[in-house]
Amino acid sequence: MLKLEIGRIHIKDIQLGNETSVKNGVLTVDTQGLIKFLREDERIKDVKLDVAKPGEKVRIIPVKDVIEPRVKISGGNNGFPGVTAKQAQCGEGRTHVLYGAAVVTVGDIVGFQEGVIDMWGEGAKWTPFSQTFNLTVDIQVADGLDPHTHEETVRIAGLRAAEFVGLVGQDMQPDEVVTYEMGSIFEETAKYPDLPKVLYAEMMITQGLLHDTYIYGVNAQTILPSLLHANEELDNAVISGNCVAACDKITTYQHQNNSAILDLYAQHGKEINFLGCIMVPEHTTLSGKMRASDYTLKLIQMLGADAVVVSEEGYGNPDSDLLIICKKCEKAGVKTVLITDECAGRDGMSQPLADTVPEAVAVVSGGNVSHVVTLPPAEKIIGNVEAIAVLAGGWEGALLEDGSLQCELNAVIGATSEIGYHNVTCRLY
Amino acid sequence: MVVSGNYAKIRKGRKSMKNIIITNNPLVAEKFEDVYWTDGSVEEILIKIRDLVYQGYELVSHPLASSLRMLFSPYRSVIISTPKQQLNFEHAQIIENSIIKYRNHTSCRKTDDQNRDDYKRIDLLLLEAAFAEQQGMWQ
Amino acid sequence: MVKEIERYNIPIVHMATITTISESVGANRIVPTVAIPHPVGNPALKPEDEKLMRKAMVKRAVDALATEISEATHFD
Amino acid sequence: MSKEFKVLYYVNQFFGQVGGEDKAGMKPEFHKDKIGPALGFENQLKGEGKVAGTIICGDNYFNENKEESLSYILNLVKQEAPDVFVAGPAFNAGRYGVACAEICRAIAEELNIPVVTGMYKENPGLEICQHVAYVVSTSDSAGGMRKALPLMAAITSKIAQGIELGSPEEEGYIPRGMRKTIIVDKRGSLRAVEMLVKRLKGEEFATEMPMPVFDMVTPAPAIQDLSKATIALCTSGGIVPAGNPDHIQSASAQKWGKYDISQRSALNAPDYYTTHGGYDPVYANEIPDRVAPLDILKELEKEGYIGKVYEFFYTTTGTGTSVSNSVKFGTEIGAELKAAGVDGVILTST
Repeated sequence: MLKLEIGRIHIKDIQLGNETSVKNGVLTVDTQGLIKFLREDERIKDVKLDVAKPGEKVRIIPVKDVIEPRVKISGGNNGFPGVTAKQAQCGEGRTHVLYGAAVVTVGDIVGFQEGVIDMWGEGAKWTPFSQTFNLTVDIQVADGLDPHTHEETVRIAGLRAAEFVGLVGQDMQPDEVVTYEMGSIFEETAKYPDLPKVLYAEMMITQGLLHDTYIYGVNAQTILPSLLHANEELDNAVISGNCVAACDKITTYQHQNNSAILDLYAQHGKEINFLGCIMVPEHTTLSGKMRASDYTLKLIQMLGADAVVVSEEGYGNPDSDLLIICKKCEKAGVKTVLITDECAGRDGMSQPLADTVPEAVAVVSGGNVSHVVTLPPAEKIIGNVEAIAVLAGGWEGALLEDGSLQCELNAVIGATSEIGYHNVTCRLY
Repeated sequence: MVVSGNYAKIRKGRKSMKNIIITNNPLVAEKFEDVYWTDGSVEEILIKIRDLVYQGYELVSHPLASSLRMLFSPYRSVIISTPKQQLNFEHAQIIENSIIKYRNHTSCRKTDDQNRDDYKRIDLLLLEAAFAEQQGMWQ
Repeated sequence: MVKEIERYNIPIVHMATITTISESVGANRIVPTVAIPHPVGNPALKPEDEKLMRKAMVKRAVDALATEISEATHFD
Repeated sequence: MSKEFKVLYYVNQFFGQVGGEDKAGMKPEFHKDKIGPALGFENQLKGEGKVAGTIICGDNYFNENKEESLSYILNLVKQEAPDVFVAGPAFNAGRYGVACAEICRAIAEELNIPVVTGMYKENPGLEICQHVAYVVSTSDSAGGMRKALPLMAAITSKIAQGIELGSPEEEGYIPRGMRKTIIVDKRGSLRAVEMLVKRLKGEEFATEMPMPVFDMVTPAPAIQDLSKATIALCTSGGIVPAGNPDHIQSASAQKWGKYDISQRSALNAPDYYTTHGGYDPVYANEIPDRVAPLDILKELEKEGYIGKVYEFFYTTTGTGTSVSNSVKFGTEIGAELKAAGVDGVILTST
């Protein structure tokens, strides 16, 4: 039904320059060209570009979003359909990605944003984006924008920057091509009649400003749980509009490379029959939570799935959704594996979950959001030094004498990823 | 209902009192009807909600936000509905667990005073989004 | 607390409002109560009626102690 | 190794080679010597540390004179200032286990000295000290001594020398309940898919976030004749005498209180009120019997429906979820009620 080829152009270094090019794996970004392109949006007053490479003593803060630069070669539309491009079917044709590069948008919409990426040392261990060659895009918006417009401006600028840079891959020969192909549920089931049918339910924060997710440009707060082909999210259908849950938000980059989809795909036709993704909104109201969980189970049952992997986004009220979905699925005989993170306190001695259901028998933990890490002073800061003060002001003694600061993992981008993008977990000691 | 302490009951207009907002956010008190406002802390808000749930009120919105950063907000607004005859056990557990979680995260944190205005605004926007969630519902 | 006391082989009855918690902490004899702030009372009733209700409830608890059971049992 | 580290050791009368059950009433004694398992333990330290002394106490004496015994032992440990305190192993001996556990907990919490002990997984002492002590998992009888001592010694050496301990499986201790954040080879999503596949195949899999398990207790036999029975009243609703003389905390209390109510006919205001911070106190403060119905029980006593209301009433504050203290409280209160010959208990919760 859908066949997607992802052509990876390996990026091994990044620099700013006068034209955009990739030579021997070195990505050069046309500084003036990109700034001019972004400033076509009159709401943008100023753009500052910089690069951050793995191992450099650089700290990026506050991070708004991370996006993978790509270009559409065939099928669909270039860009993000429904957002920066006209509507088109995502998930088919060929897409080239600058593999190893990332656009990191910086800029605070509200003063309390955190979201750190350290490119070196202790901090680098805790974020997957210390391993990418990052183009940082720091956006100053025009005065007097309301917060919604401000957020939208920065969100769109990040996507457009990724598009601008990604375009360089258009005429290039990728270093490798990965193919994702899956027929209709009936075709796949006919092919693998004996394999257990598995769905992926991806919960998304959908609760208002700074807490939004978009699918084909539709604010997912307004949707009923929707079925996506496994290829769509891997091909720019889903973008992030949230930026206050640093450790467990799903950045746009992580939607484009959703590890849960990729790891389920890898087992398709071997151990499982992977049917697709249910996109589940996380509502604020309890009736919304009941509706979304009922609807999710109904889709699972309509498709006859035997099992489901459920991933969460955020922390706090979404924990309720996760456990309600788990409870309903298990009671209906659907084997459920959850991916979440936990708060076991700074010393790790608290109960990890305040909410518990006995049905949650198979849970993957992305780590303790309150785990304290010590970040040594950076040689260079990209973004807003004030945001570091927000971090350092978190509690008494957060700022140490030698300039190091102690922060909880919750401030680090992608540290406790609940789609299982990172390698952190908790063990009982 | 019992209104104790420094809770001020604010009602504007004549809308029926089906939903009540418990808040310490002055922007919310200004904008909405049927608000119980207090100048207390978020913890006090949560405790007030717990007491009301024990009396038979139900939660309409979840007591906690969906991001860690909003757990550090000094402002919080939660929607509850008028009391039923029976205590809703699930809601009692939700509010109890929310209080535990809230305390877990904020016990050794300083209040983020610098960004109070931003927190006020975002809390208001999130509350409005909650109201927009089910537009077809008879209020 | 319930099950530790019962471990001494003394029958114990748990009077609690949220009976699901009561079960999860291992209570075997459970008497559901009125409300969390006033488990064995009801301020909405007239004092005489409240007294009657309370006495019936406590009697139920005492009777539960004198009832042989083999698994967690609610005495409503 | 620059300097030998110092260990203080605790054993009961039996392992202290004083005697059996007949000596279980002995008071705590301190010997500047290695006695019983302390000797074998020190050999396992391979010269890196030494046992500076052994405390011996009778199991019954400890359990019947807990405060006094603890204060004697705490003082001693404070003076001797060992690097690590070691007790047991207690295997499946209940009273010995509880003594080791109480002592370990007090030393860890009050003196901040690391503690190591050993127990069988069903020893009632385990729950008391598990979260503060490294408890080596032992067999249920003293036959497991030879296996337990090297593990206890290895853990002690590491702690004393500031070497990071490995996982419970590697070191042989029972998990303390600490959630340690670590970096592993496989990303979360891959672990999730592997867990799912195992589950689908019916193979064993291990969740990374175990839900709390609630072990159940067989129901105690019913009271045969209520009219002759002594019934005790307990509450976790925080009803206390005016002024809260024992300063019972308003939430997740650290202690419980007991009050003589033999002369009272009710728990009425203003003599009693609630200190519980977990619910709106208006109704309980108006009529505290709404939480702990002493008035009705006394009426039933008068009518001869029950034999007697036990002369003390027990109170604490708790929420349904705070586990470790409620275990301790239940164990302690239950012991008193058992000793007093109470036939049945009413526990009210808010």
